[in-house]
Amino acid sequence: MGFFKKLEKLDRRIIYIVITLAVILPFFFPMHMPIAIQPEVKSIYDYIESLTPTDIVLFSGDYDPQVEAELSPMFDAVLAHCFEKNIKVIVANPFSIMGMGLVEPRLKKLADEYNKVYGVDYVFLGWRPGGFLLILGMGEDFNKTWETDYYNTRLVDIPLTQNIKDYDDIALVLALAGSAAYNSWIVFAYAQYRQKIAAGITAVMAADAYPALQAGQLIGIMGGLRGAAEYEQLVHRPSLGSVGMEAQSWAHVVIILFIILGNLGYFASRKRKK
Amino acid sequence: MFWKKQLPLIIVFMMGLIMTVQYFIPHHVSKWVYVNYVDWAIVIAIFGAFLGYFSFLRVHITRIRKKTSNWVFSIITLASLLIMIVFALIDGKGSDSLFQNMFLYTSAAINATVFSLLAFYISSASYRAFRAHSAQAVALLLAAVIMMLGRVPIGDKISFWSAWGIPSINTVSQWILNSPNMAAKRAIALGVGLGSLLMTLKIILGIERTYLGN
Amino acid sequence: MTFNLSSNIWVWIAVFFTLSVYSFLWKDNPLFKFAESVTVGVGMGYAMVQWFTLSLVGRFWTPLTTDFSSRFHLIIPAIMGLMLITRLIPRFTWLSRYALAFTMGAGSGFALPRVIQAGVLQQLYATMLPIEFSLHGFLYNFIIIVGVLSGLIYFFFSKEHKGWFGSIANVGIWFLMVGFGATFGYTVMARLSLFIGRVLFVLRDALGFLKI
Amino acid sequence: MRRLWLVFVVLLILSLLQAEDTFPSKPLTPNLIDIPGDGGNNVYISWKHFATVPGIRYDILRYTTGKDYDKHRSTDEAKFEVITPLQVKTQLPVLEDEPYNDLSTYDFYIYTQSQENDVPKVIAVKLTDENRDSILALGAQKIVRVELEVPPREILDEIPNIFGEGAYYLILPDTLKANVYRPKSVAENVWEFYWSDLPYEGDLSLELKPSQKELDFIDKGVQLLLPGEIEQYYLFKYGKRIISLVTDSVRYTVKYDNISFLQRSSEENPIYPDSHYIYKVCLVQTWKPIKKVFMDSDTVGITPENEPPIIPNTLTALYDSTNNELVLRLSYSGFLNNIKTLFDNVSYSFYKAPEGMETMPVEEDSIEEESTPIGELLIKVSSTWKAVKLNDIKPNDNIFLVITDTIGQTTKSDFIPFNPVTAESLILPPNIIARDKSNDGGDQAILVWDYPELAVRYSVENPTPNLRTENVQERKLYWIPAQDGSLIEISDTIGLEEIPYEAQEVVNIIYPIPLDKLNIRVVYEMWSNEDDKALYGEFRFNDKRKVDKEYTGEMKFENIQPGTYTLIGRIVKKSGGLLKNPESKVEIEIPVNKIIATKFDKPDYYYAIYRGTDPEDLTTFRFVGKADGTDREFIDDFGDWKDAKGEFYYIVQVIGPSYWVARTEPLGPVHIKGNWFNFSKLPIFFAVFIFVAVALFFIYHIKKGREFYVRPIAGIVHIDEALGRATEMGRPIMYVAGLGWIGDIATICSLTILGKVASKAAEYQNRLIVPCYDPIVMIVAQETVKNAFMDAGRPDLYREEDIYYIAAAQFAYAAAVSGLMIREQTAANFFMGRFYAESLILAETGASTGAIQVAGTDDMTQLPFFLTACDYTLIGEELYAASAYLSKDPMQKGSLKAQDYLKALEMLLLIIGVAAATSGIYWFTNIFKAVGTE
Repeated sequence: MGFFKKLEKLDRRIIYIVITLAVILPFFFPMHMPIAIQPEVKSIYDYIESLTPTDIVLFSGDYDPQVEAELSPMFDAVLAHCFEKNIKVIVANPFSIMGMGLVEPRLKKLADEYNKVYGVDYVFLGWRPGGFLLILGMGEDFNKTWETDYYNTRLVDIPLTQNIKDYDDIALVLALAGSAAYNSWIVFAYAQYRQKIAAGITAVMAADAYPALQAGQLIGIMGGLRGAAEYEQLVHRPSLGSVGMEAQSWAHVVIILFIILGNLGYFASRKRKK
Repeated sequence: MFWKKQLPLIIVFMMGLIMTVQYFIPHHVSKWVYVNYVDWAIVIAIFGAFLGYFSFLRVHITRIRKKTSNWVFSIITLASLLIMIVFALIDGKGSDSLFQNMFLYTSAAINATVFSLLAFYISSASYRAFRAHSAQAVALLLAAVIMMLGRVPIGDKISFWSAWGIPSINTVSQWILNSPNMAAKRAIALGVGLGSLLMTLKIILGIERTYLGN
Repeated sequence: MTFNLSSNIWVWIAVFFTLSVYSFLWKDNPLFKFAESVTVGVGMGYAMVQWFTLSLVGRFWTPLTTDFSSRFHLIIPAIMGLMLITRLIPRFTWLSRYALAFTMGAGSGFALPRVIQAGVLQQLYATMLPIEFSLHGFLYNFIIIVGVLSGLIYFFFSKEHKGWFGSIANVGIWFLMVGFGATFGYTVMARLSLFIGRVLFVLRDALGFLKI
Repeated sequence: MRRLWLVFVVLLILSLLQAEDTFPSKPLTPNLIDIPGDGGNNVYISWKHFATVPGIRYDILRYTTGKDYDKHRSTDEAKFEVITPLQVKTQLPVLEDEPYNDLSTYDFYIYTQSQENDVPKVIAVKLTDENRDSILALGAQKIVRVELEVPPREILDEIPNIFGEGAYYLILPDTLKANVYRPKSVAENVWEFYWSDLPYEGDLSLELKPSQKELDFIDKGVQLLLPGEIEQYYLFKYGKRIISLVTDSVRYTVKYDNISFLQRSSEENPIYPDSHYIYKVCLVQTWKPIKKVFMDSDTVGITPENEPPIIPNTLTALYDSTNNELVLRLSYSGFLNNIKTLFDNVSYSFYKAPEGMETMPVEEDSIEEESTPIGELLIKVSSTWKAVKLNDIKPNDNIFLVITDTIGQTTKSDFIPFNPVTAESLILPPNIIARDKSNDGGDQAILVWDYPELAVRYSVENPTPNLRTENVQERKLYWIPAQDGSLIEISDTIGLEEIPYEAQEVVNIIYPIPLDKLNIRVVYEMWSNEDDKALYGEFRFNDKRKVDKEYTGEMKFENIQPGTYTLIGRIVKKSGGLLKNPESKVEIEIPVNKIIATKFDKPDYYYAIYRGTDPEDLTTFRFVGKADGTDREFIDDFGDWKDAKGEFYYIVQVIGPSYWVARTEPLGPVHIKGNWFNFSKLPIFFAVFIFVAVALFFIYHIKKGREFYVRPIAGIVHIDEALGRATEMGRPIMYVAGLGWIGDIATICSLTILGKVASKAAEYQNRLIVPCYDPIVMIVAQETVKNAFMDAGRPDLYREEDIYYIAAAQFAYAAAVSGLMIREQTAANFFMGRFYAESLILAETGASTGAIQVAGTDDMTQLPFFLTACDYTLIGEELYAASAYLSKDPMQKGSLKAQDYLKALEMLLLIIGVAAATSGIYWFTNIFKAVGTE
């Protein structure tokens, strides 16, 4: 009994130290655990794999710094895949003003890595107010909705965008969202214009997104760091996601042990009270 | 009274009706209404942002003027805002500019870190607060544990029994996601869908008018 | 195991702030408050600059001035947007109602048929699954249909949870709990990912330990 | 803290200092081209932007001079107008001082070779004994430094800059890069040959070591290379494009971007033929402190002309002598193909020369209007036609083409030589109809033809995505890239010396884990049109029926044991029935014993669609679009309803793989009109109607004062319990109304419940603390609590200072409330309303202080934390219901009631839908299908 009593009184700082170690140590002593690929991630990969260099993929980077750790690896992995396949890319942030600052340097870095030319291979639109109105607007007139790109060039003057009329010219929207923004894509772009949408979302949102996947509104889901890790495996580009998965594994084990220990103590003390 | 209360409610009703009906009309007149509505709504949102910036500044300036507790931090907030504007003026906002870096390495970094504090809280809560105080809570925690193991590589590693044809943790977690979880989420979504629909209807009919202010 | 310290001063500023925030775990302190004020200020400054250049100039001013004859009507919503600010002036609050009435009214009318389509009809359609008489059919379609129906019954308030009705509602709550369990597991995963993200930042960007 | 301020100040000063500098270099003079064959209203402007030129934007400026302009007069600066700004890709200055930047130890020399009308060519060579004298004689200078990034301004300004052309790469051998190997997919034959003992094939990949050739290349050290000198692979893997090469006295910048702009005549900036225009470009720099810097190039003038039309450079005639038919292809290729949209061609006329005329008489292109050429006019079509077929042409007829442009200028071709071919038998689309598109805004027409067809391809796949890696380093296997994936294994007969120079050693083989069961993926397409009402495919495979309700176009049959199976596919209509025509059914045998994939059998012809206004006059028929051979419909989108007014006719041309053609007679007339109701949205219309009717019914009855039953909510009992416990312990109660604003449903509900809690607290004489997050919510909360205390007859107990505002960010709020719970030792905590990530912190602290906690939120992601850490939780709608139950406003109950009845309706529809789907009745579920999309 004394043991459980002590357990109950455990200082929270000890818990903090344990979880910190569980996250940091795997980086120094990796076990190289394989990551199995889920069908909902594979389907995004397969779809992009089926595109040709004339197709355009629109990345919607609607995430704030808070959840960058989960979504930026996805952005990198899918963008690298598109660039490698010479697929044209448009990056926009209809819902997140902060997302713009997170996405731009990554886009630039990868574009340089793959020798892509701005305006021909990719365009960065940034953010505008309006949220779902932008999604609707793109269904009617893409260029009028955005008017200019992030660098204030009119879209009609940019070779890549001047011929885009509406969603018919966009092969896929990848909605990277830390909020319910992906849902707006479903309600306004899928329901009305039958736009193909793939969602890259935080793990918090992932469980809620499965009904949309089953209903055929999404072609695939990447959920959290795990989803990113799987995509990285698919494109043979192990990076942040894959490296993080090991730490994630051990942290989960530690949390589960905490839950078990905590509940053991709880039941022991309940017994005592009785 | 008419100008202050009735007319706005009439506008709400008319706009609501027009936009609902517009959805069913494919005619180009209807399309014209739609395109211009989108255009207008975006411009309203642009100017509406003034309100946010204005009240933000007002809160902090009042705090400094009145020297309320922690007013020094309001100075820091305003100073950082000013620095951002100056950076944008002298160096633009392209890649690797002062503006961009300032955002990435202070605001974005701090925000991400603050949210990551939750990892610690979740670990201490899992030890001290997540109690299986009823059979249903047991089900919740059990599903959570399966999920947590099934979504990371270690789940496959420890599923030694999968060699004998018994579903691995990963498979079970996938099933939970695609079957009971989906059912629960859809039941909630159907209810929420109705709830929000009633709300929109109440707004159009002028029954719900909290948003108009008192 | 080699380290390769970053020579980028920004990285070290970020490391400083990261550690400042973590000091909050020990207790609330001025360092944390400082970091918090900076992030609020910088975030707001960032938003304001982007709003000015992209929205005000890019989306309003440029189209208005380059194509005045066909876009002059944009001045009306601009005035409506400005009227919103009267919310802060008690005597003229009513002026802001016009802009609110326009956006809320049109927005609601806009959403009504669309939400019925995507949020109700399509969700119903996706649940109208054929029941197969096999293990797979039981584990998926059958369970989904039972779960949705019992979940809906749980949220039914016109009849007391008694008798057969109560038993079905009880099944519903179990489904909800398993669903919440899935969300719980995923949320834990998400929060840890964010911490891993910060650890990666320090290990890779600042200390140069990881080479990816 | 002070130090941080210093950092900011230093950064600020540094950026200001950095900005103080001289003017940027002058931009190069643009090159102007008058587009040939056009109407004299297009100008192509291009110039080179060198990487070391600082700047973020170029403005193209133009000065309009009119027709009779004296080219020697000086131009008036003020009259230049900006035509367009163009963004340039800028690089940030980098101070490079790496060992590889220093080339002074190598014998690389550099000189320029001038090119006509362009920047000079920069030649860099390595000095050898043979070329030493000749190179030095050219005035070559020794390269001392190489720059791979753009250096800062102060370094740029040190020595003069020469801009020249040269795509040089610096090879930086990097052993690290050499050792990184990526898996490489290998051709099938490798699999068959070497791993045939494995049961199934699949994606096989190899991880390879670098070849001896690559290793030798790395050993050579720093090299300066032009792209052609080495394989691209090495260039990209180890090379970096050079920006500038520096000698002691000059910097040669060799990397540039071509900037170009095609100015077409527009309303704001018109271009008229024969007017003289003067252009220049202006380089703009804005990253200086606040001010902008402009730098103009030299000016250059152009007089665009309306040239006579250009004869298509791939004008070919295909002649079938058995039917005496001639097909003429009218297309441009190469450069002309890129600019053909700018041509002002109006019509193509084909003439037959009079008999006896052997050669085309040489004459000036006529500029006069209406000059009739000698000969018989065979056909005259608009200039958008892709090809034309002529009948009754004799083998020795002389055919020639005349093109007319907008101002009546004509160009005559020579006699077109015939290429003898055998005509393809092209079938014109059967059942073709052109009509107005229904359910549209009056800006579309539609053409439908042919019978619906189901096309199927399938693949047999290995279901496991797991890959196995096998290390084969001991086997000494080599992969030879040149022979497309042959492998050599070192054995007794093959020695190491026989391994080719470029072969790479295999480290790992990665292959899928074979299984004894396979998956079949069936991919299908429905080639059909609007009228067929085809919806999705239904398939039977091994007595299993599957319907593709989400029309993903894909079906999967999993865990199939080896054998041969039959797949039967049909098309399901919107009404639920199956299509009857034979093309809509397929039956195929699928052999399941190895990994294979089939392809669609798609037709190789396509359709070209022309729209005209007069069926008699082919010149009015203009090309509007192309349809694939698999298409069964074509929607002509006018874009604007104003263009769609009047009567239209259509011609469909079938174009075969060898460019043989056949065409229909004009179809029509078609009148385009807009519709006032979209019938495809009918189910939604009914749904909206029912929804509004039910809601209005309850609102009406509530207004009439009718009472409705709402069952007691379990959570309300727990609220009383918690309050009682707090009273027993004599400790305060805390109520958190969430982080939402006043407009959130959850916040409104929470405030209603707060009223109830407050009146109970007043009754029990308990202290109630309400920390608020939103100032407006705080004001409302104060009013609510005050009223509750007054109603309970205890206004004396009301303490306004206990309902206060914690103005701060999310986490600061959570910290403050947590502190409050510990300090005040609250006995009961209520968390009702909208919560975000902080829910966890609040609930955890509350649990650790041992308080009774009741929570309620409609945020699904936060509910699990409340459910596990609180004693009772109101889940989602329960929160609304509890509030309605406690509320005095009857409207609340009314809307709850309406919601309940609609929910019952949903359940009913669901049960019927499931029954229908199970018994294979489609029409019922199809009503709910995503409708309303065109």
